[in-house]
Amino acid sequence: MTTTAALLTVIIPAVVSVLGLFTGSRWRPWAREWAVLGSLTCLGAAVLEVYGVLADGPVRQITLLGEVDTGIAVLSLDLRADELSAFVAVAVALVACCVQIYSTAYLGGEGTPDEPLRYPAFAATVSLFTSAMMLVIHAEDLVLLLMGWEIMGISSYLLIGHHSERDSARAAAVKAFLVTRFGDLGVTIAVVMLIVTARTTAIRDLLARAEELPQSTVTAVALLLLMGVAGKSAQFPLHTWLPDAMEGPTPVSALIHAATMVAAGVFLVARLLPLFLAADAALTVAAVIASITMLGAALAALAQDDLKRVLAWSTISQVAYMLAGVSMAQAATDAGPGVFHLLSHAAFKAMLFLIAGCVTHLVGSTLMVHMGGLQRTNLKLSVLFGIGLAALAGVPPLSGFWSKETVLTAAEHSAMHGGGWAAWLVLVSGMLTALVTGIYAARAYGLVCLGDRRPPPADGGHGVHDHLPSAMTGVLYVLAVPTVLLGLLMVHPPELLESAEIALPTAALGTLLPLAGIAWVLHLQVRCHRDVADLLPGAFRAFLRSGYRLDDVQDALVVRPVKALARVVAAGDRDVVDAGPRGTASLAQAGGIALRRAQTGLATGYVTWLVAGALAVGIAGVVLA
Amino acid sequence: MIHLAGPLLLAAALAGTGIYGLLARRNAIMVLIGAELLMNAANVLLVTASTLPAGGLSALARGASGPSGDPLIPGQVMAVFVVTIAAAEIGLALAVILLLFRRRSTSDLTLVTDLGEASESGSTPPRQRDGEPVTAAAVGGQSLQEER
Amino acid sequence: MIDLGMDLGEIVEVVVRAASIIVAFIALPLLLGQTEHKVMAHMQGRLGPMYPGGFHGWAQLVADGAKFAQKEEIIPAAADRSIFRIAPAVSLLPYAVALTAVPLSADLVGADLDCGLLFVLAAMSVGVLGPLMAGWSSANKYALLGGLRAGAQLLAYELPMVLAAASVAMAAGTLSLTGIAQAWEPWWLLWQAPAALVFLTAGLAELQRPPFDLPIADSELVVGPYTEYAGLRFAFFLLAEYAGAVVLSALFTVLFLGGWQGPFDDVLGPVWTLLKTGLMGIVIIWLRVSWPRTREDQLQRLAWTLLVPLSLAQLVLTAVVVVAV
Amino acid sequence: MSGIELIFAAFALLAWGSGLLAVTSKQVVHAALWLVVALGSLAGVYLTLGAEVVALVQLLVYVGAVVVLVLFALMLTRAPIGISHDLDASRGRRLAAALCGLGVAGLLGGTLVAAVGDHEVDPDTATGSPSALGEAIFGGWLLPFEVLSLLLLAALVAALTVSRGGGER
Amino acid sequence: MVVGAVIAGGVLFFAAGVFANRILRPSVPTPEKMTTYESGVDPVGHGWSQSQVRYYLYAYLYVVFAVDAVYLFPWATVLRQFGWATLGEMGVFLGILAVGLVHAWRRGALRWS
Repeated sequence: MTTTAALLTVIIPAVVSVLGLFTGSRWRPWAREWAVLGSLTCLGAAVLEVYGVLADGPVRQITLLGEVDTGIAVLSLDLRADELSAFVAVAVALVACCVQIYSTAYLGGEGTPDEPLRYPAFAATVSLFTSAMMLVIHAEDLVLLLMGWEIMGISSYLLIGHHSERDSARAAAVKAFLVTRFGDLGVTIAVVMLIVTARTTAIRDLLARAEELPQSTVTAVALLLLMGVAGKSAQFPLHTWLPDAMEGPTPVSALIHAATMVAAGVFLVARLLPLFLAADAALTVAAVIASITMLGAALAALAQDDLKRVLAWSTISQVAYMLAGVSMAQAATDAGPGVFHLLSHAAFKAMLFLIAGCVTHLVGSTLMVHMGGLQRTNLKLSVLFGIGLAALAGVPPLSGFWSKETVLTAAEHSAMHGGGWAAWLVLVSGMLTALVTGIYAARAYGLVCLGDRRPPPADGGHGVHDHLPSAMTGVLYVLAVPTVLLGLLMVHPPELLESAEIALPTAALGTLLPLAGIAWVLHLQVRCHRDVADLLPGAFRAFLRSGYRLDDVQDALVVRPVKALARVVAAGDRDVVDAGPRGTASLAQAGGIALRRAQTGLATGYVTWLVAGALAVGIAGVVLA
Repeated sequence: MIHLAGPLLLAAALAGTGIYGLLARRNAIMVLIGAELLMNAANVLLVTASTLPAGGLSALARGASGPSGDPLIPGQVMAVFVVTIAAAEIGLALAVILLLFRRRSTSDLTLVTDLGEASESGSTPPRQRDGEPVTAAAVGGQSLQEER
Repeated sequence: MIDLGMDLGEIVEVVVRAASIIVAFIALPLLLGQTEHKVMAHMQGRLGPMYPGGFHGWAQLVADGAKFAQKEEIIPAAADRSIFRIAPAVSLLPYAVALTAVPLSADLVGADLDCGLLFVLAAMSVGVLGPLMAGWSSANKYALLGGLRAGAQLLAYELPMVLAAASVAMAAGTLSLTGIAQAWEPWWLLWQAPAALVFLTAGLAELQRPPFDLPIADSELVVGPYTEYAGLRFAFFLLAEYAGAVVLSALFTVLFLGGWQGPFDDVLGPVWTLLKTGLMGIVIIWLRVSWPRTREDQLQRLAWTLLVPLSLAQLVLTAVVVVAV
Repeated sequence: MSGIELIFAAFALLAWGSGLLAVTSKQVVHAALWLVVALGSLAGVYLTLGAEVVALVQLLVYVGAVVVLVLFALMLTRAPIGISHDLDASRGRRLAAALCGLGVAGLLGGTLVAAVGDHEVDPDTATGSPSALGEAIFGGWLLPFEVLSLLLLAALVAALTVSRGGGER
Repeated sequence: MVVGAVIAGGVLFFAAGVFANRILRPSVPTPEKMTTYESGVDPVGHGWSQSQVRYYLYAYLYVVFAVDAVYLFPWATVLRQFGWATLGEMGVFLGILAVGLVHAWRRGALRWS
């Protein structure tokens, strides 16, 4: 059963996507039913898989594509199903399902400009993405994983650029693609290195033999993989694409850039944890990256004006939490805290994004200056929003609280037991981030839900609606369930999460800090009607808002030198290399003018010369031989 | 027993004849006839090759003369293929010639020199054929002007 | 097949065989022609030739032949004389050659060839040149148009005929005509019925006999390619038509009716073949009498949209059965 | 000279002679018909060389179909009865063509005969039987065979397009 | 051998017939007799007024398929031996050609108009 379920989670979305992309106009009216049905079945398969794995134990080898003999190594492109893959699969399937249902109203509803033509393509691409993510989750072989990894990249590109009529969307899509591709290069090289040195890319072999491989190889591979992780999971310094990726439709942001794809990097580390454990340096690097990213991104989130960008930066920050949790591992079973946070984050962040979509739907803008007073206009939505933000901030007893505290506890545990300075860095950074998270979450709630209704945007906004379709609100309740209740997993943790523990002192501190932040911000907002971000000095705020001007830095350090180099090369090509061909060209032209007299246009005449020439060559050959 | 010189000479003679037809004729269909002869020269060689004993020429030089033991008898298979290709080729070539004739009312290759540099395309006056003025050429000339 | 190191006895055998084929080739068409006269007449409620030779006008066609031989031959001034002259021979000879390979019984055959079926089809395919040459060399509008029609028709129907024949060859697993007749079993009548139907229809069209006599349709084209012919050469064209009918009947018998197979076929084999051939001849005459002439467009459409697909389907059926059994 | 060589020589001479007439005849249709004779006698040549199927294919396809195509084309391009004076190129070009032809024949014949001319072979009709050919085609030459179907398809489509092209423009 | 003899015999028969005809027949050519027959009226124009490419198209269609039929015969003899694989191979061959036929049909080349 586990085998079948795991196969189905990969195959169903793939089939749905192919059918959606390649069937003709006759099936277009059914695109909606088709996509929803597909994602529901996929969810069912994932739940079955969890059940199977918990009941019967993991299945290490599920044949998918058979064996490939590359000459230096035989790759068996198989799948596996264990608790890690099963739980993440459920998260992915659940979010994908909610997003598909949500999109039927948000993008494919009556009257939306996308409805007739672009919605089917959108739904099919989402299915394609789901399938690719499932492939990554279930891959037993790194090559197979890489295939899924790349397909995710391309579907992400397509989805960010969904509104391809907008320049900004196209630019964002290209940026996301290039940046993540840059990271993927590392993964590709790592896989090649593994094929050459370890002669295998089967994950179980790699994990079993991680200790035997040469230390230098393992370190290099781990660092290269980390590059891909940073790209896919939007970690410093490859995080710049994610805030821009908010150009994509909100459901896409919810699915890809919040819940699933960005988690793929963390997933990869968790999956290959023994390999990373064999390379201490890589884990330390990961911890440092995570520490920098979580705090930096949280601060940036604080300064944003755009609701979606707040959520985007918070995603970067939260993914850094996960990475930190995984990087604190000291044994192969220690992936628990990071994965736990991955699961809970998937639930509450998807919910938050979808709520943001609802708010946008009502207001016609994603800027927070246009929002406000949601508590009065739509109490249910504002309650849901509050739950999501509270989960994000780690308010007990919501899911975010449990998962975040396990991460902090792991850091503390590591710091206390010889984890060194990196663990202390994570712990301190994590505490500070918790505080900042509380602040910006409360700020977002205050701006959106409290106060009075703001005037609509000057241009009237695009698509202001009076009410929300039930397809959009329904899924919020669905997502609210795990957001609230996921902590119950801690009561009777499965094997995967057994390493996730909560130490009381750490938890107390980690709870009090955000609560204090929240209280202060709400007080400021309700009593003084002040935006906490206004307290920041203007220049600093702008600096944060632009994401530390990292784009400018990259522009100066990478883009401009490359462009200059290209100009030099082009000039050299034009003035030095081309001189020869140009000279040849004029020579040939002169020759051509002379020769054109011979072109009589008489076919048989040409053939005569041809035959005579062939004859001459033949005779010459005979004579010379 | 057949002396190999016979088929070989026949092939050579046919090839020479075909080449002559290819080069000396002005009528496009006649040119094709030359090409067919050329192809058949090749076929004669192929079929001759299939009569060689197993091991081909080198075995022949050793004095073997038995029938070919090669189960592929490539010569004959290739000969059949050549016939097939010739059929495809000539059909297409004739279709082109028919199109030319409908456009220009001629299948004389010396009148079709549009691709040449030296001649002014289409300005060649339609020649007289068989002593009678080609009135039909007016149609051809007209279509020429339409094309230009 | 070829070994000239033969003794006198073998040479005599070859000559005898050839001579008997030639005799059969002349006699059988005459017989068929006479049958046609009589059968047609009776089908139309009249008597037909009654006087020449005394008994039921048996010598009518011999007399006709003698008459043709005495007639003046007219070659139009505008015609291409040499081609005009040899065209009848080109029409006639292929059928004689084809008849060579058709067996009367397992060992009574002009030449038992390895690929006899392919040989017969190849020989008959040369026949298309005859009407074309005749039509072109006559320098006559009717003749030219008739020649083109004949050419197109013969080509179009050659294909289903070849495909139908291939089906039988496939069923028997050999191209030898004797082999095919030997492999024949009665249930093939059912199994190969579509092929037989296609073969008969296409064969009729090949002969340019009614209902497929478009090229020589007298109401449209006088006699098509043969318009300018007179005298003996015209008679040769007529002979070619009946010879073709004989060859077609014989071939049909061998391919689809089991040739010499029948009760006591070790003794009566040739008789059975002749009987079946005669039966087929009468069927051909019958079809002529009972079907109206088709139109040119119907003709080509029939060939390409019905017969070819039908024979292809038969090929598939045969192949599947052969491989599966 | 054995009997079979005699027959071969007869067919070969007939083939070459009619081939020569086919490329020199002043009357278009005669040229095409001489081509028929040449191709027919070449079928005989193949027979004497033991290639039975090739010979019959030659008859069926070349004589029965290809030449008919040529004749059709001639008739559709209004081939006149009688001598046409514009069949051949100018005297100089003809001379060049003859030289080329002689050169090719001499080169080919010379090298081939010099290489293998003094051997004898024993043609075996068994190699030319349909089943042997079938085994060869469907055993070892399958891919070229399948590719041929693509060639034929392409030629057919092209011919359809070309022959319709005139009317549409 | 017999085939050659039959061809020779056939030619002989034809020649003999023509020879006998030459001896037996009268020969009185007159200009009227020698004119082209055109239902009794004087010939008008040339014979080329009707020239239709469709004849050529049909002929070419035939050539293509005749070529493919040629392969059917060797195939027929080895079908039993090679089995399903060969069937599939010929299926592919014929299938590709059938595409050509369908194309011709769709293009209207098979309509006689």
